[in-house]
Amino acid sequence: QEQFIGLPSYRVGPYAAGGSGIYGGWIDYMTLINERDGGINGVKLTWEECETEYNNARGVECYERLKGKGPTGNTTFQPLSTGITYSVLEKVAQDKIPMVTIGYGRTDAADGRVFPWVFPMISTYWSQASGMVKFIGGKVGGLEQLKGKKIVYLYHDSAFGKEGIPLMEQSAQKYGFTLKQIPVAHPGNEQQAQWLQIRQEKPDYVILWGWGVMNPTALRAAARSGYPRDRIVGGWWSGSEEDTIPAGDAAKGYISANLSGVGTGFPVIQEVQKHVYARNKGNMEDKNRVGSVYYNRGIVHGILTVEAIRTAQQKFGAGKPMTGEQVRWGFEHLNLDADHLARLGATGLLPELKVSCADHEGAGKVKFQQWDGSKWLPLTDWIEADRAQVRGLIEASAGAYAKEKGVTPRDCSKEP
Amino acid sequence: MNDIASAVREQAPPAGHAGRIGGVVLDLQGISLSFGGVKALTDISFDVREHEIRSIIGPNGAGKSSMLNVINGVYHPQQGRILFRGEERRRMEPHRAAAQGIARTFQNIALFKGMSVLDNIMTGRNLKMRCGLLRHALYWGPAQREEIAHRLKVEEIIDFLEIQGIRKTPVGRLPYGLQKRVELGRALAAEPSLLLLDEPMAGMNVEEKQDMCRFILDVNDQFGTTIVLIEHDMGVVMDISDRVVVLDYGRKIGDGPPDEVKRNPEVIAAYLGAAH
Amino acid sequence: MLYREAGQFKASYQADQQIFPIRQDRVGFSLVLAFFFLLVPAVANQYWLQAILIPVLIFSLAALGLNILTGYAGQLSLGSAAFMAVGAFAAYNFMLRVPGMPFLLALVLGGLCAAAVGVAFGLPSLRIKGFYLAVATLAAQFFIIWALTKFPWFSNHSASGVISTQAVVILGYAFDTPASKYLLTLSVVALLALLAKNMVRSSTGRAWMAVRDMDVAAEVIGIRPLHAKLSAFAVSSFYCGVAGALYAYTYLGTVEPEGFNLDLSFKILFMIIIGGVGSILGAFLGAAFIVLLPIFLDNIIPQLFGGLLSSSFSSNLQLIVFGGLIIFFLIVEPHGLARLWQIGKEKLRLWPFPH
Amino acid sequence: MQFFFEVLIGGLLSGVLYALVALGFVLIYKASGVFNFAQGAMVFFAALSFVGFQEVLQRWGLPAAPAFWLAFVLTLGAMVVLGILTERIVLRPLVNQPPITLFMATIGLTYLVEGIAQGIWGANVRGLDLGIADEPVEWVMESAGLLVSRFDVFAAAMAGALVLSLALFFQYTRTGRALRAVADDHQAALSIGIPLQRIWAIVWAVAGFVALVAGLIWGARNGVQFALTYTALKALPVLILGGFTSVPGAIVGGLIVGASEKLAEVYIGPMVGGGIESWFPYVLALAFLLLRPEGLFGEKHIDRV
Amino acid sequence: MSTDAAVPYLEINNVEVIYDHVILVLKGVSLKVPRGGIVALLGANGAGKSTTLKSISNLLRAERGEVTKGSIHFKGDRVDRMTPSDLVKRGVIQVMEGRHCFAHLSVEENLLAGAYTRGHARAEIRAGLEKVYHYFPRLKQRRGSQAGYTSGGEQQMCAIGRALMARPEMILLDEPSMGLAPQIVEEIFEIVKDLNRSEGVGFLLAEQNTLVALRYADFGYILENGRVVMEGAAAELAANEDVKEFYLGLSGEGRKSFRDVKHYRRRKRWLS
Ligand SMILES: Nc1ncnc2c1ncn2[C@@H]1O[C@H](COP(=O)(O)OP(=O)(O)OP(=O)(O)O)[C@@H](O)[C@H]1O
Ligand SMILES: Nc1ncnc2c1ncn2[C@@H]1O[C@H](COP(=O)(O)OP(=O)(O)OP(=O)(O)O)[C@@H](O)[C@H]1O
Ligand SMILES: [Mg+2]
Ligand SMILES: [Mg+2]
Repeated sequence: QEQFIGLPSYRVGPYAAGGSGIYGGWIDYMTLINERDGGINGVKLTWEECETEYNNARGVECYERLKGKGPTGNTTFQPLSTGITYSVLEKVAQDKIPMVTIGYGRTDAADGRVFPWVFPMISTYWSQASGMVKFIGGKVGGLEQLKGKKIVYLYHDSAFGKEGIPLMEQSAQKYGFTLKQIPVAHPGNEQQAQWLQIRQEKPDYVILWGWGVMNPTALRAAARSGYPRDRIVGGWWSGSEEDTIPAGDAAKGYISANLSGVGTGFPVIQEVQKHVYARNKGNMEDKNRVGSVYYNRGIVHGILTVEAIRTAQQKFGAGKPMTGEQVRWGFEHLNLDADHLARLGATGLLPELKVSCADHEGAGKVKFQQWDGSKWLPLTDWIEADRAQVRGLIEASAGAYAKEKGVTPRDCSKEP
Repeated sequence: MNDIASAVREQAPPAGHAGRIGGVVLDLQGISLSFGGVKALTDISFDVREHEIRSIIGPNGAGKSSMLNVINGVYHPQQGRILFRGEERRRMEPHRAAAQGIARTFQNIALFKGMSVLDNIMTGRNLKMRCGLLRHALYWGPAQREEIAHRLKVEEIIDFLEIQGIRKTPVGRLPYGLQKRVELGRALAAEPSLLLLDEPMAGMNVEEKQDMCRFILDVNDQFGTTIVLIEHDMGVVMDISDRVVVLDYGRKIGDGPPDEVKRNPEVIAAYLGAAH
Repeated sequence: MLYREAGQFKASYQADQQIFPIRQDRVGFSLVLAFFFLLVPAVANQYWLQAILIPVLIFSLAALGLNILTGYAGQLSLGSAAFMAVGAFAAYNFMLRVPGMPFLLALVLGGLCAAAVGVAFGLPSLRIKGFYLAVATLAAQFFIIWALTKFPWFSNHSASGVISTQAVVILGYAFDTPASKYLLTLSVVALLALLAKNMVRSSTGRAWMAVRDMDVAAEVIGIRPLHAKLSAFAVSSFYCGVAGALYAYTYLGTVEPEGFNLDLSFKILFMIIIGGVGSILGAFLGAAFIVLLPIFLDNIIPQLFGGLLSSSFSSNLQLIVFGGLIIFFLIVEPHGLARLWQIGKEKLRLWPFPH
Repeated sequence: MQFFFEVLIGGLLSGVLYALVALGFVLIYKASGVFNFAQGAMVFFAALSFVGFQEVLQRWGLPAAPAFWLAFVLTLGAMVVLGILTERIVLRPLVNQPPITLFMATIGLTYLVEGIAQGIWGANVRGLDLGIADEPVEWVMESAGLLVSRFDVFAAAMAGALVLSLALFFQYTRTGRALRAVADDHQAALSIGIPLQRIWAIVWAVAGFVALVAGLIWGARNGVQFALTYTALKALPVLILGGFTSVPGAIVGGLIVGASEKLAEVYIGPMVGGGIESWFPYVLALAFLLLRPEGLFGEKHIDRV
Repeated sequence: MSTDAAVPYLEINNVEVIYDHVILVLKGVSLKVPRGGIVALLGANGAGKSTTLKSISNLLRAERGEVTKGSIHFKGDRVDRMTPSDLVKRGVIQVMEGRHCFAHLSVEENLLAGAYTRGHARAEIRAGLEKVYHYFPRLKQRRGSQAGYTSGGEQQMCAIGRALMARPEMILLDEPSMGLAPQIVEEIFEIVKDLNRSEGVGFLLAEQNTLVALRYADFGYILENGRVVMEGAAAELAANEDVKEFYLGLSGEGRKSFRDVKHYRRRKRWLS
């Protein structure tokens, strides 16, 4: 009895640091389930990695290659790359394989009526942006205090970097702050010009929507131009150890969003240490990275996947391998309340989550954390995005997609 | 130009060759050319008559190749006038010169190394081909007909130069002497009225030189092509040219029929040496 | 002595100028065509069609385009992916904005847009040569991707800059299965390959090669270098553009500008160098090699070393082996796989004698 | 005006950093006519090996300072070995091949080096501290009110020293002359007894040293991670601007590219939506090339008939 | 063949060369150069003269050619596995056909590069330079110009001068007379003779200019289609009727004018 999960991973090239952390955590969690529990109700998890090098074409190849493996075929596809997400978006619906994209991918896919097979769970970019506005509002003494303030949105000049813009613009209007957008050309290893501009603008906050080497470079450049780091708020792809360590002292005080908790303090991670690493079955080459931001995000991937399968088993038969279609149902009915999280030992590691037919995001929350010079410290509890605002944007965008593609959205009241 | 090779075989060179030499085709007046500090040519004037074989000789570095480069527009002289068929030009682009019927070969072989002999010679006919890119892409009808028509001409040249056996060989693999012959073929393919040959016989043994001379003379006789020839082999130059220009360090030191030039003391001192 | 041309005489130049003057080649090639047109769609599974064959074909087309520019006309370019992007986005916008636009026409128009852009970026080639030109073509690569990202009109104001292509329908027939998409791609690629072959064996192609081998001499025999270079840029970009449109329509379905990044340009360059610069067959062999090798390694290396290696190391080992094989093949045959094939044929012709 | 100068100076200083990487390219191109695409990977490899050795040595209990220098020496050794191996495995069998083939081989080498680097040292992102604070030089700040980073000044000085010594080396030494000869014509160089093998090994080792210096400086600036390979992209426009064959050209090209791209980003960028740094240097370089096709200081391509 | 009492300085035995793995060019060539001898290697275009020289100097590999059979000895040592650089150090140097100067180096730098194998012996190198300038005054005039911009003849002198800078004991000279003015050709052969006499430098000359070559050489080989078809003392060869007709252009009644030669005259060949 096996449940197969295809892992389109990347462990070489510029993305390797993130990839090895996330896939390491994820695989460790699945190992934990197998080792400790003997699988999900006795169904062992099996997986196979397929190196994508973060490349769309190779991702598609991996998708096709993994599709038919295992007794029930690949049952969930989580490419960890927006490009690959887009490339297989239509295929997953045809092949009936749910695709989970946590913290990346197509934002408007959170509208489950239009995208039944895609699950951008926990938070989308717009939730993140909204969470950031709320966080900064809190810092300045309430959202209404944002009026007249100036925020710089420093972004990676790419589709990814521009994701936050619509929500930021809307919020700027809504709350009356000035938004200044400054792009950084890929790869962003030189930001002299941008930070001189920022120095001239004297913004109250800088939102850092960066990627890769752009992040430490930004922090360095900020330090050099004397901009206080604790007024830079990064996104969750700008908030890992990989982003701060290279910046050295310059990163001290820097704040970033995250969609998972940080550190080894969670019971589930202790369990991993005990059942996996103590038995020498850990996937991380560098054990010190257990508990790091990306690693924990990988654990979250593991938890969500396993719990979706468990949920599906409850409906379709415990102890049996689930098909992709059944797992999709599991995702759509995933309900991780506080109790459930506590049972998993993951309280605080991920927010409470309730996915539904219409809402594939499930939580829309972010946490903020601060770098103390050597590690990330939690700064806030979960902050919920302005869900109405986010939802509005999502539905508009999904609606446009549905129209362009001629898709009729599901009627959620009729869903089982 | 029907089967030149066999035609030539039957025909001895016409006796009255000198009689066919016509008026001035190319007139160079006061040409000066320098590169930075180096004066390659200083105030050179000479002319070339229709149907003649005009040789340029001179020591190494005298400016002979530069002279050819001036004639077909690769170099632009700082001073002087060039009259080609009575038409004056100061600045000429090489492809325009080609269009007007000037073809040439190069001292250091300038064949297209990646192509076969056939293709190399076919490029010589590029100027005469009319079909455009789209027709070529389709290759059907006019393009193919044109291709075959020109292929016929090129095959005549191949026969003429007796290089049938290496038609499909990439030129890079050919020995030097054959490459020179192919280069001549490429120049001939354009059916030029003025042919500039830069040391076509360098690196050949006597037998091959004889062949090459034969080709040059035949071209000259058969098509009335005017020929400007640079050559270091005095035997060849004295035997086949009608008139000879002698350059030395960019200056002209002699001009006239071979016999006359041969006796010119300045030429002997500068170039021929006592032996000749 | 199976492979010999002895006894095959060509009575006309027409016969001599065929693409495959040797009978064995003609037969072999027909068999290959039949195999790919008839047998493959019938027996190949979706994985092979969708994940291997279609991309190999599309990359072959792009490589063919680059090969025309680099291999035949001698202009090294590092911007092919950008021209693919132009083709993809142009085709998308034609389909989107012109009601009733037939797909094949959009494909051609996409290619033409790419050709126009290609010509614009090819203008400096008259003065700039070799690696200088190569680096200069990076301007095209970065500028085009920047422009496609920067101006939302190109992606129909999609928030993420991603376009998802319209359904492919030709004369009422919807190409929506892998097999039909494969056949469509194959037909387009085969047709364009034929046209390319025709171009390179006619005076256009000879002008390109002449400019490549020695542009001064080419000019002296009356070839206008600018004309030859620009036409090569145009044709090359057209091919890349069509490849880009196919990449979007028959392969991925959705594309974003960043998908056409420098890496992709390089990949196409690898294809022609590994396959054989200045060879049509080389474009196909090279594309197949570059697409298949990493997949092969990804399958084989974890199996060979199974538990011995950590997954990171096995991924890195793939990279190492890939790089090593590229070098190995270059050393074995610097002129690419196509040349290897040719030498093989030559040996076969002499077989069983070694020389 | 103040702001203008700040941008200008910042740009010039980052230009020097670009030049540092460009130098590695020039070195190899000048000596073997090879456009070494692997230069970026070598920078990455050098920096990664350096911090890797440092980590290992410190884990063994060596104090920071000796660990730093020992790691430096070890990395230098590794780069020399890499250079020699490259010559052995890649270049030697490819003598006299067209430049594009050699170029391609260096791309293969790029994969090889990247794979080896990450295979040995892992994919972790690391910091690198050279002990030079990246903060404004005070007296400039006080007297002129300009931000000039101490670190950048240090880097510029390093680059300047390297450029000077390399330029002298090429022009006036026997080996330097042999290098240029090799670049012109492999076969002729062989024929007069220049030991190509040794020459190339030397050059690649020196290029490895330059890569190490570049890797340390860039690594200290942005962290040691895969993105170091991208520094090569920054060096390319510098290279065409200055000329592939000119050592001083690398510096001048670097200064021009650095200053102009920053000024353009600040003053032109906002008009077109910004992010023009990605292509502006290339377009600028292209414009220069139209005037001088061999770059500002490059050797003229000799083509005679 | 006339017997050579002297020890063969350079001896190549039954050498076979294949290009590109398939093109067989030399089909077993054997020849000898005695100490201090000048030996001419004659033959039509494509006979394999250059290939023979390159197989000796080991430059074949760079053209994807290889010696597949046979052996090459220099002063009794087998040298066919040596690098060109070691060979130059041992005193064997080739002047390649078609000049091959370093285009971007000045003439003088070209010459200095030729002294690479001599290490840092400055005074000696200066002396060598002076000697070359003495032989080729024209080079002295152009010493500062980039070699790529000098005329063909100047480049040829530069290439020969460059080889001399290595103080070789044996020079493989590939078509030295090509493209040179008659005076210079004589001069160059005089230099050859001079070097040979005063310094005992041996020469293997691949030459098309048979007339001159046989005048200066002691011994000659005629190569055709990759095989040696005739060998003998230079004077003997020059007297041979076939050689006279095909290589010297002399028929019964002396030299014929080039204008009068009929090109349909079919050649007789020794082989093929
Ligand atoms: N690199 C190569 N690849 C393939 N064939 C070659 C190569 N070099 C030479 N050949 C062939 O080898 C044969 C001998 O060439 P080689 O250059 O030795 O002749 P040669 O006697 O020196 O002639 P020439 O007098 O023209 O210089 C020729 O037929 C030539 O086609
Ligand atoms: N493009 C150039 N740049 C600089 N100098 C040049 C150039 N072309 C020719 N020269 C110089 O002009 C002079 C004449 O050269 P040219 O090639 O015309 O001589 P040549 O008479 O053909 O000699 P050869 O018989 O040796 O071929 C030479 O000194 C040469 O160095
Ligand atoms: Mg000349
Ligand atoms: Mg030869």
